[in-house]
Amino acid sequence: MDLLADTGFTSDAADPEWDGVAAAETRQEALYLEIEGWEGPLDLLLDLARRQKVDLRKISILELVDQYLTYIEQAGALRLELAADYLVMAAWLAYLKSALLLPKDEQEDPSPEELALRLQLRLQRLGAMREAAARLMGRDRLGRDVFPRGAPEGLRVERRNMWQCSWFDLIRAYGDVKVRSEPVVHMVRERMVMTLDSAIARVSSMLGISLDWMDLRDFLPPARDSWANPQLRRSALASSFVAALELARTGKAEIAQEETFGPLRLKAVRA
Amino acid sequence: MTPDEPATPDALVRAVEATLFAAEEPMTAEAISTHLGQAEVRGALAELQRHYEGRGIRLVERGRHWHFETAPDLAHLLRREKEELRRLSRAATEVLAIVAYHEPVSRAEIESIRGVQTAKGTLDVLMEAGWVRVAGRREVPGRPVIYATTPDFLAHFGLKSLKELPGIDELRAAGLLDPVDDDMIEAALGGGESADEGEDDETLTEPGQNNDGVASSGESA
Amino acid sequence: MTPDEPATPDALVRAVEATLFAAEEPMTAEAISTHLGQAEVRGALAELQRHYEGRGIRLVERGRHWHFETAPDLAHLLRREKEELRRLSRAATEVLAIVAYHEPVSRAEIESIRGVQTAKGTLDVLMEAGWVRVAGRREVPGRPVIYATTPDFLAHFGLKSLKELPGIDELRAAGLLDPVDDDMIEAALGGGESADEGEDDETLTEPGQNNDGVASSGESA
Repeated sequence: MDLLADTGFTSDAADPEWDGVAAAETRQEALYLEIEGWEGPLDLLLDLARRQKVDLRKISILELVDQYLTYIEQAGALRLELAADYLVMAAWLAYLKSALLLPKDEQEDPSPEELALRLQLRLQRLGAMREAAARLMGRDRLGRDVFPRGAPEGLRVERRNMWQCSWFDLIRAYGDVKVRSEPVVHMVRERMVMTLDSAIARVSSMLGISLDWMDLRDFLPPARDSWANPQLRRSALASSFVAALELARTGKAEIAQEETFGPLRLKAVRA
Repeated sequence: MTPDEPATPDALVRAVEATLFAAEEPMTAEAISTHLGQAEVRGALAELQRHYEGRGIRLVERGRHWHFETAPDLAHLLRREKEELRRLSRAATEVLAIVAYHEPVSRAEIESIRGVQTAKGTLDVLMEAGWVRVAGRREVPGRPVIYATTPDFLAHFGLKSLKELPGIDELRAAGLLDPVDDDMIEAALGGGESADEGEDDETLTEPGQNNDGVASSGESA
Repeated sequence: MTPDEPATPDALVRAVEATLFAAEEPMTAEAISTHLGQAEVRGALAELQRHYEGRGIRLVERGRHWHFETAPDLAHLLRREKEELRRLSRAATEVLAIVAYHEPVSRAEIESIRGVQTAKGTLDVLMEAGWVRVAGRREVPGRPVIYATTPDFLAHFGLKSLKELPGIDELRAAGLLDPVDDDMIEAALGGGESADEGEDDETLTEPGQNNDGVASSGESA
């Protein structure tokens, strides 16, 4: 259909601003060719109705139906491929026309008058929206007729953080740091230990005095003063144990244990 | 304000004036108030509006948002500099009018009024322009998406609210804005299934595809 | 123009006002004149300038170009600060406490005390909060930056001086150092996960990994 280009086929998205199909056209010839210029049967009906040049409320539906049917007939005669929806409307209007002409008592519900009225209302509604659109577009429009400030400075809201921290959180954080860091930083210096050397010296000198088996624990310094510190006692026990192993390795002492986890006993080896 | 308006506006009026002048977007009274430390600004807005009456620029309220704009009678002086607005298609202008006068409306309702299917692109164009937005779904079977206008729409067309739409009261009084409920004509218009309000993206029933019988009857009519 | 300026400006004044308002760039008098069909606009510019004196905006001429701008005394309205309350992170709180107890301290010293590396951002946050400041450099090789607390810090925590911070003994008495013994034992026995608390930073020292000898000695003892 080459006609489409000329008639401004209305594919919804891309047609130019409407300047009125009806106004542009008077000759019958052109009318046939414009079938694609209408947006569907209702659009065509509205256009035909407007040609009656009366208020849509006073439009003669019978006359309108005749016009539509004539139009469709002529378009068909020109072998235009009429869209099916135009033909459906034609069929319905033909039915409406015959119903309107029938004697009143043979009518169904809803009555043809009622249907005609509804069609009229539909045309009015579409007509009203079409006019409203035109009036809307004709208003003083921002960016076309009235203008906002060309170069506003702009308002900036700058977010600023208000940091919050309670006194208790601060103090507790310091406590946590101290707790966490003390083993790492101070462990070696502050922790009292019995060195291996002193343990070897103590164990070997005590072994020299005693002739009998002695429990390893008896080699520990008496639990008095700082030696009462349980940590130091653990250290002393560990060091004394290693000292005992060392003395056994160099053949200066014997080690005996009756059972697993039983007391560990020590005795000097007499050369 | 009477003609004997003070030569120098008070501090709040000045602050509101400066804020609205500097703002890049129209502002609600609440936003202005927030910006100015919770001051009550309505009086100042009214005074400013009066002050600018008759000047080359004016203060207007659009959908509860306030902004300064040039006086409409000076359009002829300013228009030449500005590039023309993108022209809307006839379909788009109609759809826009239907959304504005009937909002919120579903696409099926728009189509019912126009008597034709509306391409998805038409609503997209209006949404892209910032004049129409999706306003939720209607709680009926199919939960169709419904559309409404935006504050930008009011600002663009110079409307304080939808109540100022030209002729809206008369149209309402004449019943022309009532919901459409007319299955019979609906069917005749080829829309067919008027209940078919479902998703936008699906093509509505292609009219007259299985209507060969009817079509030929129409031809012979 | 006298104070009895006419309530309604004349057509040319209005045109100039609207033109400058809508202009995207400052305009020379000549450009305005050209725009308005060669009208003589200097009088109108002068009248507008007088009119806007004392208002929230004013008309200014800069390098022969005219434009509207916010009145200088209202410039603060263009940049409003919004404050958001934010809680200091645990890492930042610890660093703050260390600075308070040990000031002035270098970052390396803070890290050494915390046992974890301290992200630069942590100190930045404290400086943004206004509680910590750079207090010079330590005169040692590398000249590290040292940090100290600010008067705002004292004010925020309600302290007259840093001496009011509780001492180690008071911390212990308050039970804030209680976990010490447990931790030490755990570290000594090879449990040693106690330092694994850093949110932002890497653990430097892995305590108590080489104590197997002691453990086994205990077992066989």
